[in-house]
Amino acid sequence: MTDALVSLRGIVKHFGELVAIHDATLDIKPGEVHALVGENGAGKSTLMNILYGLLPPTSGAVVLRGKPVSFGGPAEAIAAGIGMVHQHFKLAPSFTVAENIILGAEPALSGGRLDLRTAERDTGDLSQRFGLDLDPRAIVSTLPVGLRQRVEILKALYRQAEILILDEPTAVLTPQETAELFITMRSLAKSGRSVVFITHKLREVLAVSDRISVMRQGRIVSTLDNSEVTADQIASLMVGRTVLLRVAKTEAKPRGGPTLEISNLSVSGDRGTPAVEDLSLTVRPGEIVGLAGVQGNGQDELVESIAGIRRSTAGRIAICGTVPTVGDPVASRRAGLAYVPADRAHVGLSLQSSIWENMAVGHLSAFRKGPFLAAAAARRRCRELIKRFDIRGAGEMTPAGALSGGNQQKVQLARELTRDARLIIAEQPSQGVDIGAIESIHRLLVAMRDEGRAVFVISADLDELMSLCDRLLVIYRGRIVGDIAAADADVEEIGRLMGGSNTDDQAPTRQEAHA
Amino acid sequence: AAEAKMKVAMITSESGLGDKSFNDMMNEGMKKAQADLGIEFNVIQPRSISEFQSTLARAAGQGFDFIVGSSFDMIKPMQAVAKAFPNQKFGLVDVGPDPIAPNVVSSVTKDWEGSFLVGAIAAKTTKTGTIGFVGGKDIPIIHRFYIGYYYGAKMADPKVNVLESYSGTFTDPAAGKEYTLGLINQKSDINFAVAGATSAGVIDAAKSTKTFAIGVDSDQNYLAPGFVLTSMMKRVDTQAYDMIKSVSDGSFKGGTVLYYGLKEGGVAAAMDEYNKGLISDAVLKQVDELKAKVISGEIVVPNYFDLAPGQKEMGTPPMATPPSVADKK
Amino acid sequence: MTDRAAPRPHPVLPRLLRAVGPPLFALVVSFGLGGLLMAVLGKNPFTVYAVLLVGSLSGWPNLAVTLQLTTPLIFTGLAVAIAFRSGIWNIGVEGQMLMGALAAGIVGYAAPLPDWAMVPACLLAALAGGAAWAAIPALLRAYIGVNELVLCLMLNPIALLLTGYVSARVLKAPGPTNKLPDVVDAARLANFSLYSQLNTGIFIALACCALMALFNNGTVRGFEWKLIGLNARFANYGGIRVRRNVIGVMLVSGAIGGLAGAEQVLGVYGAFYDNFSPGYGFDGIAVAMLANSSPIGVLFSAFLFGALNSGSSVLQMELGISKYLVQVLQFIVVLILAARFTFSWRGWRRPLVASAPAVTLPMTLPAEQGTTEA
Amino acid sequence: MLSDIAFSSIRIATPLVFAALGGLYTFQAGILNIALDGFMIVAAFAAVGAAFATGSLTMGVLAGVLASMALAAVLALFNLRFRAHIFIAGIAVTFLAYGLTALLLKAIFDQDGVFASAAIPVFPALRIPGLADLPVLGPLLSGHTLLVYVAYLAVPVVAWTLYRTRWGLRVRMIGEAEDAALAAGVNVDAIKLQTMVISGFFCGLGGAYLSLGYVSLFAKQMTDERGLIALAAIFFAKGRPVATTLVALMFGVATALAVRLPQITGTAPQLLQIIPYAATILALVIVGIRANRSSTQNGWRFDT
Ligand SMILES: Nc1ncnc2c1ncn2[C@@H]1O[C@H](COP(=O)(O)OP(=O)(O)OP(=O)(O)O)[C@@H](O)[C@H]1O
Ligand SMILES: Nc1ncnc2c1ncn2[C@@H]1O[C@H](COP(=O)(O)OP(=O)(O)OP(=O)(O)O)[C@@H](O)[C@H]1O
Ligand SMILES: [Mg+2]
Ligand SMILES: [Mg+2]
Repeated sequence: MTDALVSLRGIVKHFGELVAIHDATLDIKPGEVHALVGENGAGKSTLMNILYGLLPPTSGAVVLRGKPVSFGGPAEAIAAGIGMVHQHFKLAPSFTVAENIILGAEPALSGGRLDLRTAERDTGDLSQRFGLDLDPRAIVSTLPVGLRQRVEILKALYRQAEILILDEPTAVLTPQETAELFITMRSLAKSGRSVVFITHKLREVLAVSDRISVMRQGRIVSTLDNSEVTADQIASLMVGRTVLLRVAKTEAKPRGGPTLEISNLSVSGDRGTPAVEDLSLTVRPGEIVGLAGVQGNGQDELVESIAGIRRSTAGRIAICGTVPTVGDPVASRRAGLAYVPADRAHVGLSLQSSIWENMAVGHLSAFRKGPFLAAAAARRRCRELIKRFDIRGAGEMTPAGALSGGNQQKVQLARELTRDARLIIAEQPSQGVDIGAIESIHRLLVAMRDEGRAVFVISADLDELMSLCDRLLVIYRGRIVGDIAAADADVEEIGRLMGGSNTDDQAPTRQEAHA
Repeated sequence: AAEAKMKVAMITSESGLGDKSFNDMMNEGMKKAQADLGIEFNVIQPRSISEFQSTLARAAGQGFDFIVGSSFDMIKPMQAVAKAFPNQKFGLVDVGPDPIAPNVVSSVTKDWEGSFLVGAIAAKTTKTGTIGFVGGKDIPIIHRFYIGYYYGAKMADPKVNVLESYSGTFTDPAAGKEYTLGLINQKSDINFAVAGATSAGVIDAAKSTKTFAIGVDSDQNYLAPGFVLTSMMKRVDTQAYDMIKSVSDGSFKGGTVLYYGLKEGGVAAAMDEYNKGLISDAVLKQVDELKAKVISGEIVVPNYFDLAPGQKEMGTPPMATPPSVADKK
Repeated sequence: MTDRAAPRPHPVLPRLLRAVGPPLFALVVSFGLGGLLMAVLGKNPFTVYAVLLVGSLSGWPNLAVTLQLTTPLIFTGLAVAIAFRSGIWNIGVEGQMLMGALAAGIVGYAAPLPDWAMVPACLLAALAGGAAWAAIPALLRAYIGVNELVLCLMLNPIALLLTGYVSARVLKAPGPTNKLPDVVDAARLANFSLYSQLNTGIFIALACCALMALFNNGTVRGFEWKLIGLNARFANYGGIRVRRNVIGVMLVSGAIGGLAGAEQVLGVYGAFYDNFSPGYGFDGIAVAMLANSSPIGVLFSAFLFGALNSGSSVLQMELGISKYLVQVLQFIVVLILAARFTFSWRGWRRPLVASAPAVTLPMTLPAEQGTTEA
Repeated sequence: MLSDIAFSSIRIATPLVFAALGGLYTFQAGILNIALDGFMIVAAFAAVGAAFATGSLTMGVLAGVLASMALAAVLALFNLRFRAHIFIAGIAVTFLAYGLTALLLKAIFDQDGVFASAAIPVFPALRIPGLADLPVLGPLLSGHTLLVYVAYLAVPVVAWTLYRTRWGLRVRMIGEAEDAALAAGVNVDAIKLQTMVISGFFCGLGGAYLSLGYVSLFAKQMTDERGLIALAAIFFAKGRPVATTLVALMFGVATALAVRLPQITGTAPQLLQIIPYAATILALVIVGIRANRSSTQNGWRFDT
């Protein structure tokens, strides 16, 4: 292709004996939003890391504006006009937005003096120009995920990126945030830049992209125009079979007293400010309750205090009728909790440890022979779970860090969902998981429900919540502001509640995004 | 001599060479013997007391004609090794009065007598009526210097005020200087340094405050000409030399203990071009009288090791023990 | 499923090379550098190395000395390794050793016990002494969050001064040195040879290594302690009691440090001597790091240190070489062994995408452990 | 008495301040630099050597600084290029430095422990005109040697480079989020190397001060673990320049007290010499308790 801004030609990438990318070829045209989809472990991130110079390809060529290039590192890729926003943000939390954006390309006065005023003005202007309003002086750690992502995007734009790679940017965004991101992506495309957009949410693919490339087993199996495909077609291209995009489940039959009962709970956040205030809720056996809310309204603090990772300042938490010691994870677990955290990199997994070790934690009593650890048994069980949860590209000895994002998520799920726990709390359960896997995860959660366990799901993805849950709670500023049966839930209303009643945001449609 | 050179092994204490004290002095003795008697010698520096015995034993296996060490802590190891190698000649300098083994000659340095001498000089020379003492670690050997110094000072001038302090290190000149300045700030204008390498800091302090320091063990007058009043020389070098000589001329007698005091010239106050005129002749005269009395036995300078715990007075003529001694013992 | 290339089983030789190669290479390089230095100082490197080798290894006397000097380093190295494996910066082993030694020294001469009970009592006292001293940083770290590294830096000199005070002013044995009275014969660990104070303590050291290896790889606690080192947040989330376990780690580490003291007092000196340690605690840090915190590795690196120290005195005896030359050589070896030569001299660049690290040590500043989420 | 204590506190703290300023840069860049003592000892040696040979203090200080920076570069090479763990590499470099200086002391000056000579120039005490006449402060602030003033005047400069320059921003960001800096295309290794060499520079001044300003002589291991104290001060103050300096000063005051108390109290020296360390721990605990109050984490504090 001559009109390609950048093209990847016959890229191959080996990790030891594992072949992650198999002769992949991809063309990115100027001014297009190019969606890249595929199962977990298909090779999307790896392929983009190669384009961004983070990984050297084993073989194959990157051709930029007709000239073959090979990047020694991100610096060179950046210089060539390529920017990337990773699955895990790369920001310095205790620094300001401006400082993070200008890092590496700082404006300076004579004598190397840092010119913060210019920096803040420029970043301010930039964010205005692309409609990503941000306070340049805000400390990153105080920002909700959506805004942190804007910082990442602005970082790339600040360096005049012609090609912007977004690796699963919407995984943790609320519908509002997603909508805003899409508008940004379109305006970038209109200004002649190219956007590569990795996602697992087909509706988003159709909503925002011009062309769609599907990866499977390290190959680009096909590249199509948005207009000529439907979600189901893409799905079957990815997985090689047709998948149900909605969860099939029966009416919930809650029975017995509440498994999780929270009354008048107050929790304060990292900086001592109240995050959850006088909050009460119950989850009963045999129902799936969803917690909807804009990121940063106290969800994290709420869940952490249930799990005993954070101390509550007031109120009562009861799991299976017992009240675990405040701030004691072991107590919460003993009371019968299984918990899938959102931050798998730092809380949910030990990336340096092997998969079997990651899976043994929390089940140690099962693998305990007196003081000794029955490692063989733990490995055997791990192998079974790897099969059962279809965790790809790894054996039980592989370090968890070597897994693809989605497969890491599956490791957490496999570990927690197999605890014989009465209460299951899942934060962003399908975060970074491909549609095939989402389907099975949802089926699993529904099965758990039908066994009479209580399931509590926290997700930024309204669609997921609405299709999965029996009951929806809406949290705003640390309080429950809505309790709706999923059956008669309506996006507009929930959106309004999430925004503190006065917003009218809603999930984007194709027209809006393109407008 | 035509026959093979005599080989000597010198084993330092754990503080090793560079202590500006008995180890270095012994080393001097070696060099002298090398020059005069044409011996060969190797210096061995164990890292800790725990290596004394193994070092001695290995040296005994190496076929040295003579193995000489120093430090009280080497007594027990040397006894063990000497027993195992009855034909090996050993020497141990600067230790106690008790014989060590049939094949070991040992020596006692009466450094308390030397300290007595410089104490007297200090007391006679001070303008402020206050003199000081900077020890290294708070250990008995150092106390032995202090008691002698104190006794000499009081003997020369009962009203003189003697300040005692310990820097807690033998290797940190800066600390030595800091402690000395502390004393000087309390009016002391002459400070006796008994602190290994730390002493260098004491002398440095004298230089920078235009007061006097008194060196120890070797002649340290040259370190700061005009500011080192004198040095209490402890002739460990002659001790080592004499022992080697006895071996080379066949007069070596194991099991004997040699004494090196004022009488034997084993200790002395160094006088050379560097401290010429710092001490007035009048003072020198009075000090020489005291020295004579010590040699004649009229004055018995107390040895710290002989003082009983809490002993009220010491030596002849009697004198009250300094308060710090009683609780230390 | 990303398919795998046809599995090509590695032939044995390359794999062997990969295992033995780097350390071997390191030794060669460092001895090369050392040789250069000697040549500059006018010594013949080859004779020096020959003497070093003979003087540390050949013949029972030399070997006995080497083993004597190895023993305390096994204890201290092990103590440090235990802590590092759990991401705890216990560089206070020197102080813990002193306290263990003092405890053993006191019980050893003062306890009115039947002979058979003396040694066990002293060892227990040493364990307690070391653990007690380690408890200070452990508790302050666990309950107040004071950085343990700073605490250890302060507590080492304090331990030295305190034990110095006790042996100079409180329990001093009459005589010219600051030491406690000799321990009773029943409390002594038997020596084997005139040539060294090598004593039965070495068997205790070996036992500790074996136990620790078993503990690390075989027990649930060992598993939990490793996990705490790799990701404390995850361990805490997973229901491992981090605070309780970290205190445990520190106490065990300190206790073993205390044993190092007991071995010196009961086996080598026969009494507590003020300031007896030439820095075994600090050497222990290097030993543990070279061993990559593995108990078996500690055996080897401790032996390397012991051999170099033992060879040192022979070099001084036979060639009149200064001990500092040997010290320099010793730490060139450490430096080179610590280096992870990629053998690819082109790549200045680090691996950019995280893969499992080769070292299980606290890689981050203690100040930064677990505070990296964006 | 009091003003004397204050005066000597300033003097005692000076080498700590120099070492600490050096350690600050590496600390801020996320490097645990344990080799400050090693840097200082080579500097102390080189400084005395050069000053003795040339009779010039300038040459002495220059030589000290260069030697220290060279050693720092070696450490950086092993840590950054050969990926040796910084901590063990630091320990090795330090003991290498102790050994080498002792060797050279013998080889060059034929001395085993101490090299002192009347030929070594001495930094004169400076009487600062305006300052000296101040009522209370005059006697404490005036009359120090040049390097003392350099040390304390360097503090704001260091703070400026870290917080006001482009380079300083990169250093601090590397310390907090190395991956972010890498992804932003910052040459992390280059900057780490620079911080290491700069700590070499300040430790060089510290060593030169020890051997030419504090005293005028070299003694093997004369740094006496001042580098470790400095490191402790840095951690204590979480790398903030002014706070770090204050901690160093606190240590200086405590030491000055410990030096003067024996004549007053007659207590055993060992117990008095504990004071500076004990005081530091006490201060740490007080600060820690304060910080704990504000923390909402459960049981274990991950962030100290
Ligand atoms: N550093 C690594 N070492 C070894 N294997 C790796 C490494 N990084 C990725 N892989 C493997 O390469 C394959 C592709 O991983 P990649 O992260 O590109 O998948 P992905 O398409 O991004 O999946 P996801 O949608 O879950 O993010 C996976 O099998 C993964 O296990
Ligand atoms: N799902 C569960 N329901 C009830 N009890 C449980 C459950 N899972 C674990 N436990 C119990 O809770 C305790 C802690 O479980 P876990 O296995 O995580 O910790 P452990 O390592 O066995 O014990 P510890 O954390 O005290 O070392 C164990 O005693 C176990 O019996
Ligand atoms: Mg990915
Ligand atoms: Mg557990």
